[in-house]
Amino acid sequence: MKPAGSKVVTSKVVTMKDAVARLVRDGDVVVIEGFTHLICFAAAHEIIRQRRKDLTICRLTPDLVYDQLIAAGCARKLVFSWAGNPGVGSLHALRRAIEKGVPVPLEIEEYSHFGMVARFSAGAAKLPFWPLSDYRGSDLPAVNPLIRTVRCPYTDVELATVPALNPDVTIIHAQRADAEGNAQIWGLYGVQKEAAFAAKRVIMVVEEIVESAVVRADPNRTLIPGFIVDAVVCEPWGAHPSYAQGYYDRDNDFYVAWDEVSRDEARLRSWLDEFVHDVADRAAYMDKMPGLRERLKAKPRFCEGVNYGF
Amino acid sequence: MKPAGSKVVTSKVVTMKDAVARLVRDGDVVVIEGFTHLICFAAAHEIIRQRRKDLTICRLTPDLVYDQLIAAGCARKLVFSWAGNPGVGSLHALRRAIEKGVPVPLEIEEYSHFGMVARFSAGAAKLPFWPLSDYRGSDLPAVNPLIRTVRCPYTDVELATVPALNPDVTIIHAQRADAEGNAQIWGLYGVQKEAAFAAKRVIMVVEEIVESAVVRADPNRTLIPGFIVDAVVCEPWGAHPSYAQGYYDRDNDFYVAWDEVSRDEARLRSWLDEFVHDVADRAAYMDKMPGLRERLKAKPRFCEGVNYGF
Amino acid sequence: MAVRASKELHDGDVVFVGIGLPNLACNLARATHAPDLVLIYESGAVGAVPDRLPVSIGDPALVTDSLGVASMADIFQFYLQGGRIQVGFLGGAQVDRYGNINSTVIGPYDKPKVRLPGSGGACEIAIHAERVIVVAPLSARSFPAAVDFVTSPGHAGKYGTRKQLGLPGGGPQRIVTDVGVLEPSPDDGELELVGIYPSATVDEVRSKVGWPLRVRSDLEKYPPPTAEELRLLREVLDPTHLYI
Amino acid sequence: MAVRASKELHDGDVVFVGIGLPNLACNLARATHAPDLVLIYESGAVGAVPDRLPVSIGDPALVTDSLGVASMADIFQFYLQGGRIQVGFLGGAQVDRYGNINSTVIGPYDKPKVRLPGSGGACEIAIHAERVIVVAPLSARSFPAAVDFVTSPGHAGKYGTRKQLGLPGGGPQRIVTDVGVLEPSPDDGELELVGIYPSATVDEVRSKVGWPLRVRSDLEKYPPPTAEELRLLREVLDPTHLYI
Repeated sequence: MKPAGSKVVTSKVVTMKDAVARLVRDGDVVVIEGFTHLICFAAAHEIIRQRRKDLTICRLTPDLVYDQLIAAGCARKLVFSWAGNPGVGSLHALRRAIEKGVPVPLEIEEYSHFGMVARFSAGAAKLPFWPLSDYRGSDLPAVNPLIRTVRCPYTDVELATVPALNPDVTIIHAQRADAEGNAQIWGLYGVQKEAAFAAKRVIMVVEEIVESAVVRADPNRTLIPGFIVDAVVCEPWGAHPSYAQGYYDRDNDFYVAWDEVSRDEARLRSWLDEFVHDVADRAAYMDKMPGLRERLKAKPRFCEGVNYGF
Repeated sequence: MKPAGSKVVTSKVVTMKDAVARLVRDGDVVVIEGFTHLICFAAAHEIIRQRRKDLTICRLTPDLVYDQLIAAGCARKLVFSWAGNPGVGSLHALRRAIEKGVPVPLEIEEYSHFGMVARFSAGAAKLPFWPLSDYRGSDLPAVNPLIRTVRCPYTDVELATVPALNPDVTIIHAQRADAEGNAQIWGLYGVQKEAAFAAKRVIMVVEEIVESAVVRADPNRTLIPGFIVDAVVCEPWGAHPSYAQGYYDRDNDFYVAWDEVSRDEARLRSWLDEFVHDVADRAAYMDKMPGLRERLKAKPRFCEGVNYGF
Repeated sequence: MAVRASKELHDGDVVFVGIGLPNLACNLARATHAPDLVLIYESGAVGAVPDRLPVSIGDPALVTDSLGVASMADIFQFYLQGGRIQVGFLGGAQVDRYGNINSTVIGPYDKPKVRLPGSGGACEIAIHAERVIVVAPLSARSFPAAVDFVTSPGHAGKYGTRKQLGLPGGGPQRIVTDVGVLEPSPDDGELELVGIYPSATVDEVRSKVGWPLRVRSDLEKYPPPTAEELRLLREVLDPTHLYI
Repeated sequence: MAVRASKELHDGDVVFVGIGLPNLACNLARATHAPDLVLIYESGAVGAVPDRLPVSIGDPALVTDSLGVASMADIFQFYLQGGRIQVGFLGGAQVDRYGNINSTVIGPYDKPKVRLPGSGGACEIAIHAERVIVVAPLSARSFPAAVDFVTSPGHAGKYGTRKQLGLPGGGPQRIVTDVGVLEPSPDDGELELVGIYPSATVDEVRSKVGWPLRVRSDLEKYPPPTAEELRLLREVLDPTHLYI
């Protein structure tokens, strides 16, 4: 029988510019996931550059990536579960948008982490809701009418529910994928798999595009199959200031420095001009950060392989 | 800060005899999972040797492993979704028990694969039920009153439900674990993780016990954390005639030969005497199968490691 | 049947494969007109390229060199229920007038004449796959007007039509047998003869079906398998004649 | 606070760790009386042994050399909701008389005086962990009689008691502050003073709490941190004084 290991017939590889132009539209429900790890800032910057509008942006932790999208006026609604700059403080652009409607008013829809995870799980499983034992005794359901209840047909116990979340487009960053988008991730998984399966369209951004044979050599590392992926973008350092295990460390200094940048609206606008609007792509962004690669490049800590023979 | 990588304080390593004696009790709901891959026949044989009775045994595919338990009279009820000898035919001991009550009557409770997967998922998540879009138009709910429905609080659509399955004990076979039971599996996962988390007690049987440092070198391979494991048993070839990817191949000849063995009740009894009752343990069982190791030992097909540095 | 079934597959299809003939058909399609089929097994192997004919759907050869491995929870929830599977293959001891399939019992459930293996993943494949291809040899016993037990729903039955039940998948779109191919009528979902092998006659087909079989006016006559197809099947794909 | 919180941990506990002081407390416990703590982070790191003080709960150092990595779906469903977590750590801007915690808003939800980060995993930790340890400096603003918004349920509130609500976990069992430790009354769940640091007085503690604080008759006087504990914290665990 014919082994088809290394054959690549349909390459989905495109530039970030083309991927965003084709797959992210004004008014879309957009998800850029990744819990601390593998947050695709490069995609957010391209969305800002292409001046998308009226997006509903969803993430457990809006983080700097959505603070920037909000500051640029791309979003009209935020769906989230924890909005802060981890270990640093507030997300100032987000707060300005909520509190003062600057640069545009921002509607919010709020869950807990478990609620958001459950929304993505329901979306991925094409179930209209997901049951969870949660929210009893909390004020969250009182301020979010989409948190409801269902009665168990066996125990008659009442459980909380959240509705499915099915983004128009989910953007995932991974360490590597082949040209068809079969993507491998190690380190923290977050809710990347659920967010990808829940989406109508998936953009897979990777540190490296590898031969299919590399993916096939270790199939248990594959988190997302290529057949649900619409575009593959090779964007080294595309997660900075987030990180990619085995590739580069989190830029904690950047997160700390962001507090001051974002506190002042004018300063944040000029940051966006300098590092987003006035650069063509991620490579140009990296050129503006001399010494960054040396400072954050991962040290080698390779594990052993395992035997897939039989 | 102190790296604790290789320290092992509480070893849970025991013999199969001790594990079964301590953790499997008459009348228990017992699960030995593994979908084709990593089915722990060694544990089933020890249960037979210790003459456990009145067990409710649950598995997606009863396979030869439960055919043997049933033939030995250990089970009073079977919960399942596909009962056959894959690619060969019927499970004859199982059919004799259902049709003629030989050696003891066997009650059955039947789902589809998805239903069984969902039952384990609910058990693992400590939810009383799991919703699934399934069973509409099928006669299965008509013969299993535990398949019920729930109404979605968002769409008013009716969905099927199955109740949680929480075994008294789940037995998992894995390629390797450390002495605390942190277990790594590659190749097919089946529903091993869900079945383990659903259980009150977990027996982890492995081909190799390794230093914690081996597990820690590649944490993304860990499927089941040690803190939910009660006993760790090192039992090389413990899955034969099932297989362990990277260790040994499936013994397809054995599966074919089983058809004749199990078709005849007396012959099956004498097989159980020879290969189960009259051997002390798995090592003695393997001694009775000269040439087996050479025939089935896995060829090397090692993958590369990945970088966990930062 | 394997050759005919292989032609039902389009290049790039994501296919939920069973063992035996469906597996052969998929690998024949992969070796001929559909090199980019994505083969998914309910055991969790995704993008499998087995280098031997797998005896079981959990064969280790399905994992080695595959594109990925998924837990069965993901396979059933995210792949199948998630609507990501284009083609599902099903067999069954009985197939009826409306494409309902029985793989559970012959006779009454509580006192079966023959106890069959049961659903496995068949019930949910029939509900969720975009289209289902059924592969089964035709005989009056196997194709009654109504099955004894509906394991996997077809186009209509005592619980209603697929539309009334809100089933997301397309159900059995092609029933590939050893004498010809049946397809549901677009009107009422009743299986009709749409194509026939050169070795068979319409009367022969009719005699092997438990209801008055309608024949499409544009009945197709299939060509015999080519020498190359037979060579591939016999020498490359199933050299030990496990299934053919 | 870090020293006191570390003493609340028993060896072998499976602990859901937050960042900052809870992380310090866990690592101090691990370096002293509880070497076999299993540290789990909501980010998915299981059995983490970070070789630097993590700034975020998703730090790469939590993965390297850990025992395993779980998806967040598994963390919340199988670990937390599954009842596998013994200890959860929570902070919060406000803690009230019954241990309800607010990390959502000060003031009304629709027109907040201060918008806080929100629940994250706090709501479900408060519901499911066997026991919750709250770490927060004491002040009248932070310990009102009733919180402005219940993010994470304590022992009683407008929706009922834990028992009435059927909450599986034990709720906030110890509230470790900078002047002493509070514990819920076994009778009605109201927080009471059970221990005090050598530098503090009962009157001082009472002045920093927004309800008439009951004091246990067997009030414990904690010894000051030992030189070794301080050395570990300052020189080994947080040498750059990120948190202390």
